[in-house]
Amino acid sequence: MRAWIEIGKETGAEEQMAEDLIIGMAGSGGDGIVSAGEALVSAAASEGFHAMMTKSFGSQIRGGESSCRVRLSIRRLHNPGGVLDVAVALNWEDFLRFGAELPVGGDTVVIYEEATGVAPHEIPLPGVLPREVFAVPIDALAKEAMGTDKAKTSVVLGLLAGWFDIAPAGILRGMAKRWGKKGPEVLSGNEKAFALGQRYAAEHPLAVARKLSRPPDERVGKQLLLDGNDMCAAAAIFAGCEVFGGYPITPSTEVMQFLTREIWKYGGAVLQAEDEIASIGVAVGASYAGKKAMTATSGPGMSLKTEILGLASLAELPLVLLNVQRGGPSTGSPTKPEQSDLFQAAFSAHGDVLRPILAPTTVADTFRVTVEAFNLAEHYQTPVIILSDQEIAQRKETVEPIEFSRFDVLSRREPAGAELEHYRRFLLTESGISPISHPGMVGGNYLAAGIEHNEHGDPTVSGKMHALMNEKRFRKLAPLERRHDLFEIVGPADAPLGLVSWGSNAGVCREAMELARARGLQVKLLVPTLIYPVAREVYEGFFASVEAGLVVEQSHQGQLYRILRMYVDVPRGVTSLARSGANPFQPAEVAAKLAELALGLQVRHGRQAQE
Amino acid sequence: MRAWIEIGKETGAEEQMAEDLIIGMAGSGGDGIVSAGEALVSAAASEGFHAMMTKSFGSQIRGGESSCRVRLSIRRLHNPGGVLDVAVALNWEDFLRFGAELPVGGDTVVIYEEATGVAPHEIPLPGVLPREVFAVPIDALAKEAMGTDKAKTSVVLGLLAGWFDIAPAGILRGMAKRWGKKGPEVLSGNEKAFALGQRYAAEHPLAVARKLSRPPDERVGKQLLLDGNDMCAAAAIFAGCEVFGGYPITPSTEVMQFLTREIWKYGGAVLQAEDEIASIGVAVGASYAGKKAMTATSGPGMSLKTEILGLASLAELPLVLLNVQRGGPSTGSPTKPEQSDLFQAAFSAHGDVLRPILAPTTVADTFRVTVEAFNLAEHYQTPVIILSDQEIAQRKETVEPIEFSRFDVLSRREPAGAELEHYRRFLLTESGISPISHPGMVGGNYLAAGIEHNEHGDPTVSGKMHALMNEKRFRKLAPLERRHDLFEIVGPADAPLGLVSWGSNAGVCREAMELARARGLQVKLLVPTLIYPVAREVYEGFFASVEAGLVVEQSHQGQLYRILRMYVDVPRGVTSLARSGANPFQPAEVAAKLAELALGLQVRHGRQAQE
Amino acid sequence: MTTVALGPKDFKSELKPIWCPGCGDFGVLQALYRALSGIGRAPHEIAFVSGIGCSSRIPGYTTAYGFNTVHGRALPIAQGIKLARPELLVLVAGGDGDGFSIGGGHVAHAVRRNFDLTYLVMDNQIYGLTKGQLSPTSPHGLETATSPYGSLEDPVNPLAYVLSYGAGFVAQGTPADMPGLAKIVEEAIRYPGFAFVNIQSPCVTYGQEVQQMKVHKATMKTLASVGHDQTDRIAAMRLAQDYGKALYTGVFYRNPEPPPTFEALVRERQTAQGERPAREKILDRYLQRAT
Amino acid sequence: MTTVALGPKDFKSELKPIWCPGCGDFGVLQALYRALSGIGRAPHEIAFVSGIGCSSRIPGYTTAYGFNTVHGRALPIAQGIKLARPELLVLVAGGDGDGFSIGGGHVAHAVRRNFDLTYLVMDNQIYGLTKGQLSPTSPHGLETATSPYGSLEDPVNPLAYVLSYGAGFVAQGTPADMPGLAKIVEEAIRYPGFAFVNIQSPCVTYGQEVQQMKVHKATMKTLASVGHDQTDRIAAMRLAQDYGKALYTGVFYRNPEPPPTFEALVRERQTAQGERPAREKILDRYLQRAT
Ligand SMILES: Cc1ncc(C[n+]2csc(CCOP(=O)(O)OP(=O)(O)O)c2C)c(N)n1
Ligand SMILES: Cc1ncc(C[n+]2csc(CCOP(=O)(O)OP(=O)(O)O)c2C)c(N)n1
Ligand code: SF4
Ligand code: SF4
Ligand SMILES: [Mg+2]
Ligand SMILES: [Mg+2]
Repeated sequence: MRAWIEIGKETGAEEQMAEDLIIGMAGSGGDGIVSAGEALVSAAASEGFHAMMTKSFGSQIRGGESSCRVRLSIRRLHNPGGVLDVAVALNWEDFLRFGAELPVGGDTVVIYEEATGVAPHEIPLPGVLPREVFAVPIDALAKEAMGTDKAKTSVVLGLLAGWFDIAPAGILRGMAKRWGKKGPEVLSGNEKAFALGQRYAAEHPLAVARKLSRPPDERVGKQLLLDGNDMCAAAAIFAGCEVFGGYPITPSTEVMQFLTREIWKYGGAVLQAEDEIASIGVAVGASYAGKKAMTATSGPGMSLKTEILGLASLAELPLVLLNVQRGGPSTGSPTKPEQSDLFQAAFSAHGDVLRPILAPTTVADTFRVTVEAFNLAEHYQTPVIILSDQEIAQRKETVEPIEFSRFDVLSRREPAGAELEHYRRFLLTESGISPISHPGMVGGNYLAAGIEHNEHGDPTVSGKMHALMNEKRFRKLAPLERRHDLFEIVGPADAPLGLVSWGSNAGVCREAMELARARGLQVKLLVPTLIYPVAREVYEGFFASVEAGLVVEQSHQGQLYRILRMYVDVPRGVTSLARSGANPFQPAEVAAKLAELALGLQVRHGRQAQE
Repeated sequence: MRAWIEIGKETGAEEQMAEDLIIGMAGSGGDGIVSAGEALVSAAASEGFHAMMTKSFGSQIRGGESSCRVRLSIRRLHNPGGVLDVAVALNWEDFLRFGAELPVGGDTVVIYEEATGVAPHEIPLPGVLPREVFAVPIDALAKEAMGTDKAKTSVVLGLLAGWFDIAPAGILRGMAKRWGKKGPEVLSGNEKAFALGQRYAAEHPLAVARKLSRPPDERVGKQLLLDGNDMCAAAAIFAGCEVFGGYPITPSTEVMQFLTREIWKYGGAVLQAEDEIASIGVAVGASYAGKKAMTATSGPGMSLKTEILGLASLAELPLVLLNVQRGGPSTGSPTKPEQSDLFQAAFSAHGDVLRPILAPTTVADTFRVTVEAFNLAEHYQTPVIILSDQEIAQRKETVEPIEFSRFDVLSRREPAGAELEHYRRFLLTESGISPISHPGMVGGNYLAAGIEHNEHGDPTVSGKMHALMNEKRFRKLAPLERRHDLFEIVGPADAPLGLVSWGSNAGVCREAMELARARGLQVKLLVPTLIYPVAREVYEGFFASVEAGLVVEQSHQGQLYRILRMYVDVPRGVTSLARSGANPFQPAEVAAKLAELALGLQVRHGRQAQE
Repeated sequence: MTTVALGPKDFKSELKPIWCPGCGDFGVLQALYRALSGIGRAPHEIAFVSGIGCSSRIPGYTTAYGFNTVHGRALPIAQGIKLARPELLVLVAGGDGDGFSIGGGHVAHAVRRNFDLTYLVMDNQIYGLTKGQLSPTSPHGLETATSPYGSLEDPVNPLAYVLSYGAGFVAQGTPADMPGLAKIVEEAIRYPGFAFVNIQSPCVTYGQEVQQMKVHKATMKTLASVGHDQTDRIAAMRLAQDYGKALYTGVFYRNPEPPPTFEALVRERQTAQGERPAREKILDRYLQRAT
Repeated sequence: MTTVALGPKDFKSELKPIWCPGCGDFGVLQALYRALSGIGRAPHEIAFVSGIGCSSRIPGYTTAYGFNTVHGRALPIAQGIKLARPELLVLVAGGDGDGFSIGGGHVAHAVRRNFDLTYLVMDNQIYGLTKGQLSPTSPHGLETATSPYGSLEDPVNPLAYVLSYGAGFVAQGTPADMPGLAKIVEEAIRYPGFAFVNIQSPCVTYGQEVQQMKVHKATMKTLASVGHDQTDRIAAMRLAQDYGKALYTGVFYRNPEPPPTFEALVRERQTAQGERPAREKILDRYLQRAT
């Protein structure tokens, strides 16, 4: 939640303290705008700010447009925010290409390259004329500092540090680290550029100065800063993953890249396979051999993995599959986030299949969710899908140090003693879980297969046995629906307004809810970690008080909303708020919808709104 | 619907006339039990009976158990029926392997091989002792006729013709055709075996003789007899299919086998590809090139085709994809029917995708559905999935001659004239349908792609354009939901009891409804041809009067029921009646459930049942 | 089939390539424009199919009908096009990963079916589009984003593979010699059957030092200059073994007696079936006559 | 790794094969039992992976750990097993369709990674399980259920392909000489690296006349009898060209200096990384220190 605290009245100075600042920057590939964002966010993180950064690119590999959005706050952040507080445009063409991803409002401080030749009152922003607009000779200042335009990034950092007091010490430390390696000239040139930027800011003060409030000292130097893909890979190692089968695909490749650097140290291995079918094959083979295994991909790869995913379900093999969702269908929009692979995750394999789907909501959350995914996979002997998305996967976020001792790491239940005497791999137990052996284990020998089998694993054409085995495979997952800990409910239990959201959009809804409650609306929010199977009980409990509400997600069809309807009697007043990817929801927008719903309720009830 | 008409009382003779007869036979692979069934059914078909035959095998290629079920009637048939009227067991081991597929009741006439050494009162049927049981020396009679046991099939045919008066002339004609080629000895040996069978029957009359009523003369020689796969392939040719890309898989392979015999004559071609991915690739390529194209497969192949299926949706290419469902998941039960690939058909591709799904209910219906599939594909420029199943695909059925003139054959809308001047392949029209060109057409040049595109087909990363294109791709299919002609509703419009069923199970429900109505229940039945998208309006209209009911299908999860809930407020009293494949529903069973529901309604309403 | 006089520019579309400045694929594109202008088929008679990758963007930069399909599946889709409309000129292009990793299973079958297709692989020994991972042609030991300590496997040899699949035309080129490449591509297009050109197309952003244009210029050697006989398959096989070591350009093998193409056999079969029956006859054989 | 004295019967499971009487796969199974009894690894130390097809049923008929996976994917799954537990003996089996049609894309990569796997293909030149359709090794012109007027394409040559992929061990056998086949299979298992055996295993139900046991017995010729040198890759290539014409049995090629296996390189890499850190250290590098 954002707030400008007007302190000018008290101090007499025309100055606001900002608790939260959103900066959006765009330029062309060579401009280093993304490095500027990275420098900013890591400086801020080291000084104890909560920070978050998302990047967005055009389709070029090099050159082309690129942008980033940095959000800094003294409070915990849930999403990269809506309208920018500060916009930096190295050129307008590139900036405008990002449209709704970099929204500018009347309060936005706009900083742009003077050399574009655009006059401050003519900046090409459709429908808005911000009050504070600065045409800065960024290029010229860089040349002044270094002789070339290479130091533009440092000028921008200087401007931001100067105007908003953002972590100048941290930025300088970062510059020393980054440029120090390239020799003293490069470093001093950049330092000079930074100083020129600061000076420019000092000489051109904002009409209403805005300084970023500082976080408490005890936070300094204690935070992690990383993205969702790295977090997922790290969590996989923590959870005991020993084999990863992968094939590169944007935006999931970094998971493989992390693991192929690290996993060997832990006795594991990565195999980059020839395609996604082979990569899930490698993981399934490793799991059959008794090791924890994982594969990761995005939409097109998911589609290819479908067949072997079904095999893993039928052969009851543990497996973790990460899908970092991007814009679909088909090749779609590979660099943009979307939440439109949920239907596929739940229903892609042929036949009657049930496999758990989990979704993280933030980078920090990705750790918990990944460990949980391995635990579920191993405990229930099933593939588990983690549905992340491009935003969580590739955005950098500050994370509190993880208390590893809080996490249990489970392993599969192996047969022992008498169980191995006449071992039946698919024993029809009450829980539906049968002890699982692996090659190398004396007495555990059995035939695994994609063909329907009897308790021993031998192929059968019996319809009766098929029904029993289907029933077993569903029965074993039934306890999942009572895992209340995999759902977070925020807000008053008896609220008549309800929000449901998942994945990266949950963070938007958290803030939307806070906005709405600040305006006096009685709202609560349900964020599922377990997306599928649908935990009826949890939703029915949540919906019990709800008369109107929204299921908010980034897909054309509103896929979670539809899936909920399959199993839950969703109240009529609860509708789907959904749209295609890369058209992000803003907290204020969701809050406004809630206000509308509240009004509707008042009309319906024919009485005054509650405070 | 079955009925033994007691005519004994009038004529004084202990004899019943059967309007409908269900014969189940089982033996081991070499016994020719399936040929016997085929001979029977084609003889009956040529004499004007409505006839239906299903086969079922074990997993062996040769040898192993095999069985068939033949149903003959003077009335139109909707399903292969439940409890057998006549059971023929060449040995008990094999017969029993088919369990619920060959159910025997107290009224079943049981005929079995005497050489099994089992006494008639000791036949190993669990929980039932049929009143009429005959141990016949089938093997011995065959040897008497031919010197070898090769003529067992003919003995069985003789027995059936003798006892039940089934089309003896037709059977003899068939034998002449089949054995005539092998020389006069073989033919006369089989004829003799047939005669011995007839004689045996004459010498061992049934306690209550049962003769099959004869169909009206005008039906003689006028029927087609074929299975669903052949029907589908024939319909594809009629609809103008010119390219078929395939890869063998049970139980869909016969479609490719038919086409590879026939399609060349019509200027088309079949390519057996290296796998299912390539086979759908071939079809998509052909469609892009402007020809009507098709691919066919079963579950595992569907899973592999997922990615390119998504490409066809995004690139808006017409395509017909047949999935002959078998038991899943994974390799599952390849020779058994199931209706468990519906979720996959609707939701397998990543991203937001909508493609129509059609399902035939009988062999005859397969013609209409296949032509419709091509029409929808071409008109809406979309892949269309036909969900058949092993039962429809491989059962033989009598079909009335098709009135071809009743079928429209549509083609895609190509651009012409001014449209080609600044051709925009993905023009955002009101209907959502844009004229489609193909290579070779002057001025129609464009880039097709799996990447999201603008109206010209050029790649775009714009979230706004992505939303517009998603919207277009869904909008164009919206009219489908108003295609009332793709739904059949039988029964009184105001019935409080409702049945919904699809695919091969619809036939069971038709008969169930008739049974229930004969018992005075007020029931109606909805059979959708269009399974997805869900036509809300149609279902809401149907459900308006319904207080209780069933959605009947052959899958563990009750997939249609769940999909209906996604889009329709299904009345609470309507529940799912669903179970795994190869455990077929019986009409009587469904009727009994309806009776229960009716009772429940009465209790609920606190008043007497309606007549 | 129309034959028209066209220049390279007639094949250039308005779409601006998004390749990195200096990418080898620019040169390939130029060579292709030039080759096509020598062929004389109008853009609308050409279907140009690709998979996914930097290189697979190429159809969009031509005025032909383009189909930028999915990763690794260009060949099956191209075969479908050719089967449907044998009169078209069908070109296929993609990267080393597209063609020999995910798409590797389709190559042998495209070759043995022998459709008249021209398959251009822009082999940069890296995954360009996904930013620098191991490709199937990356040499053993190469350090990439997915092999930070060096790759553990031997590379694929596209030339040797396609030769052993029995292809009738196998060649190699590099944009470092653009006119030479244009000639090779033109010859490949003219070959009546499946033709494969491996193009060593440098990735300036993620590629190895030794795979850059400058090095190519210094090291490339035409097959003619080593006295190679294009009709000698065994010799071609032997020279192909040097893939990754020497950079030979030119035609490794050209079948002097091209066998009939798949589409020709299809046409023959269609003709052999005689006159086209009415579609309404299709069910006749299923009629259960009573006589 | 335990070494125990085991007889062929120790590898025979209770499951009764459902192959057609007379199917060549029975002989393959016998040969395998015999080969395994010569190896001395206990059944529980063996993982036996297959795809789908008549031939792919084979793991179920042994007492080893079996994995009858999906059509065409046995090799990747086997590689996963070997990567996870290099100490296991991993066998892979399947049909010609499974291995060279749908699974064809995986073969080259399995070969070039060089896991220590033994891959047995029961090549009957037909799709048995689906009842007699064209297979990739079916000869040109063959009439099958899907080629009623004869096939239009040239067959795959498994021997030549695998040799050109660079495999260290390539052999061929037939159950018509069961003891000979057993020996070849045993040698393949003993080869430390990827080993491929093409087994001409007749399909009595849908196979061609010329591919039956009787004909094999009459025409097979050992490679030794034609004076072939197993270490001569070029000669092996030449002889492999006769696939489909002559029935050679024995070892076409055995690399006299087997290179390190993939699993050995993996082990090396793991060791090179030094002592295993605590898993809790995994996020340390992301700490934003203030100094
Ligand atoms: C099914 C699928 N898997 C993975 C990807 C991601 N991907 C896109 S291009 C590519 C490889 C690019 O390498 P190459 O084919 O050599 O082409 P280049 O970019 O080097 O020209 C990959 C892995 C994808 N788009 N689809
Ligand atoms: C994905 C998939 N496609 C197709 C099939 C059907 N299918 C099963 S086995 C087989 C081919 C069998 O031929 P081959 O591999 O040569 O084995 P054989 O039966 O001849 O031993 C096919 C096409 C399948 N099970 N899965
Ligand atoms: S990444 Fe490499 S292959 Fe891709 S455009 Fe850039 S230079 Fe070319
Ligand atoms: S069909 Fe052929 S391969 Fe299959 S079991 Fe029978 S003989 Fe063997
Ligand atoms: Mg490449
Ligand atoms: Mg075979």
